[in-house]
Amino acid sequence: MNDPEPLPQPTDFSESDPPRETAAFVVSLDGFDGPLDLLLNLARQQKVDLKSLSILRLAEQYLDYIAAARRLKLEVAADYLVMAAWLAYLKSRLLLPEPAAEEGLSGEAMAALLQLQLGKLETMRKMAAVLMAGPRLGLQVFQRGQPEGIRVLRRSLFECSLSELLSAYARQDQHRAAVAQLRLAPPPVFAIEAALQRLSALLGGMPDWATLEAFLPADLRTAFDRRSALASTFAASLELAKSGRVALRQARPFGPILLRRPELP
Amino acid sequence: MSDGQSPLRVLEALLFAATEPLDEATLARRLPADLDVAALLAELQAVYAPRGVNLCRVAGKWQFRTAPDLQYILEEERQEVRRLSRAALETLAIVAYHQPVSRAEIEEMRGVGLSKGTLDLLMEIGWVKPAGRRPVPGRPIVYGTTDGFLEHFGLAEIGDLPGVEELRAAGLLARSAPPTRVAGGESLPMPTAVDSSEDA
Amino acid sequence: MSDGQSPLRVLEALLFAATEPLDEATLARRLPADLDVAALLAELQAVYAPRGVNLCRVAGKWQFRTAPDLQYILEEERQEVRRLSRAALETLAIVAYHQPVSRAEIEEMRGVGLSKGTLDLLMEIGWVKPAGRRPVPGRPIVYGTTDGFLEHFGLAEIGDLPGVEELRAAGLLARSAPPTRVAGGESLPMPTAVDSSEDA
Repeated sequence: MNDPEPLPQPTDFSESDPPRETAAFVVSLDGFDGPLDLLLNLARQQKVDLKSLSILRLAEQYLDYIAAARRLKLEVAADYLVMAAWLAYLKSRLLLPEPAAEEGLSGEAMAALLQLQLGKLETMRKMAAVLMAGPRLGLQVFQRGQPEGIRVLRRSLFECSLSELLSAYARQDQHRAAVAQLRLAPPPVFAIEAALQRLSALLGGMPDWATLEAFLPADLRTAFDRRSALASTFAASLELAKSGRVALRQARPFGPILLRRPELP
Repeated sequence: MSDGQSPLRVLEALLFAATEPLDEATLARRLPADLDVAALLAELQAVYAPRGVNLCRVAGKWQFRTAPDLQYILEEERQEVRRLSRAALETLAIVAYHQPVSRAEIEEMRGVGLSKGTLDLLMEIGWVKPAGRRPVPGRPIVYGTTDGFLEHFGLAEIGDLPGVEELRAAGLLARSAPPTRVAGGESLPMPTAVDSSEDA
Repeated sequence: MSDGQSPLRVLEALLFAATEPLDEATLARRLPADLDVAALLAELQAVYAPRGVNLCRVAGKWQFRTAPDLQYILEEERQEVRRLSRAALETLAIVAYHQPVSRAEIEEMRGVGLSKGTLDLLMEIGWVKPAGRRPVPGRPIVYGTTDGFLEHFGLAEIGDLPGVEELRAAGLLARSAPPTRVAGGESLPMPTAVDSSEDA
């Protein structure tokens, strides 16, 4: 692949027929990509290598061609006319003896410039053809039709610094402090301690069996308050029974719970 | 295999370039008529058997495939750095400072319910682990930090975490905050609903 | 090649499975650190050289491709390509061989104006890209070829363009001398009008 290949043989790139002999032909500029393209086509008619091309003859051919086109009242684009003027000047420089004290390029140098320009263009045309004819992917060579590809497994890596952790702790700690200050109101339940106190105080004046309900506070507004007071008073009665300060009685399951002062021995 | 157009070379190229598995009839059409395609395929299969790419018969058709033992080569792990949500960060901090700590205690301290994913994520990352049960009614699971946690945060032991007093000195804790103990002391109202925005 | 996880097998599998050419750094990352990937690739290339599938270096990367001499077999795989106009072909060749090259330089070389669509088309195909600006008055954009160009034409690097050394030796790749054309009419006339038939 790295060996320089020999340059390919010149290929005919023109998509339209090149102009035939200068005498009788249909003059058309439609098929040419500009004046250099026309010059290259004319040069090919000399059937010599571009290096041994007669630039003087090429210039004459071009001028004849443009003259023929104008005789036929064909529209000749400005580019072609500019090139014609330049070639007419080149022709005069090539034919007339060079002035002694010369400024700018000599006729020979101008001819060489044109020759190089034509050579470059022709080379690029050859190389385009070589490239397009070479082993191209998807045309002459193929990559794998069903590549499996690489599967990407994404994995999360959590990043967290110590200072972030500490700030988080501080943040929730402050939140907690704020919450603690807001929640100073006592819970709305009837505490067992309160029930114990109330029950102990009332038992003294209860010589006979009385229902548990009778010991509940009078100011219970909601059903929740009532249930809470009932539960706490019941728990308190058990606590007092354990220490022998109250007697409990229930005749049947779910029946009313009765309590009184224990009988003294 | 040395002659330029050997049928094995042709088979190789055809199977390589094909965009789908090829059956023997299709392959035979591209080869000189008198060849035993099945035998050639068996030969090619043998040639590739020890290699990184194998010739496989799938559903009656033929296809090159990466050798099964090299499948791992075709997997690329890509790590994505992610940040913890605020809920996860605070939960982690509470576990670190108050371990062993139960879910209910974390919720109590944060004043908001903990979505299921938060503790799971911290355990999946490997920073938090269950650390037994508390011997109280309900026997709740308590959580603590892992060795991975210590490694990640560059701590020799959990006692190396800056103390509450140091945090306060650093201005991280509000001075007005009363020192609260988790298990005992005054208890805060328990959260009820799980905040759905808490997802880690 | 008989041991299970030989690096050649791994390289083979990676390159077979890849959807695009892989560079040596990517391959090295998947192999044990102490291996000479370049040497292994050369070895693998030699192993595959006589086969129907070859290991090729394209755009500085590596890819398995079918052997060029088997193209006639693979005609059915051929992808339809759009035909490029002569203007587009010449422009592509000029960009490839003379890069970085400005639009004006392309026009000068072809002796005709370039329609807007031509460079756009080459960029759309993915073969040509802008490659900075030339530090001269007007700071014209210059163009060069892409890795996609190298991959499509099977070139390891731009220096592998056919005939590039000979053309350089023949002076056919030298940029024309900076415009001294101010003085007289000696230098070649520059194209002025855009040929409207140029549309690719």
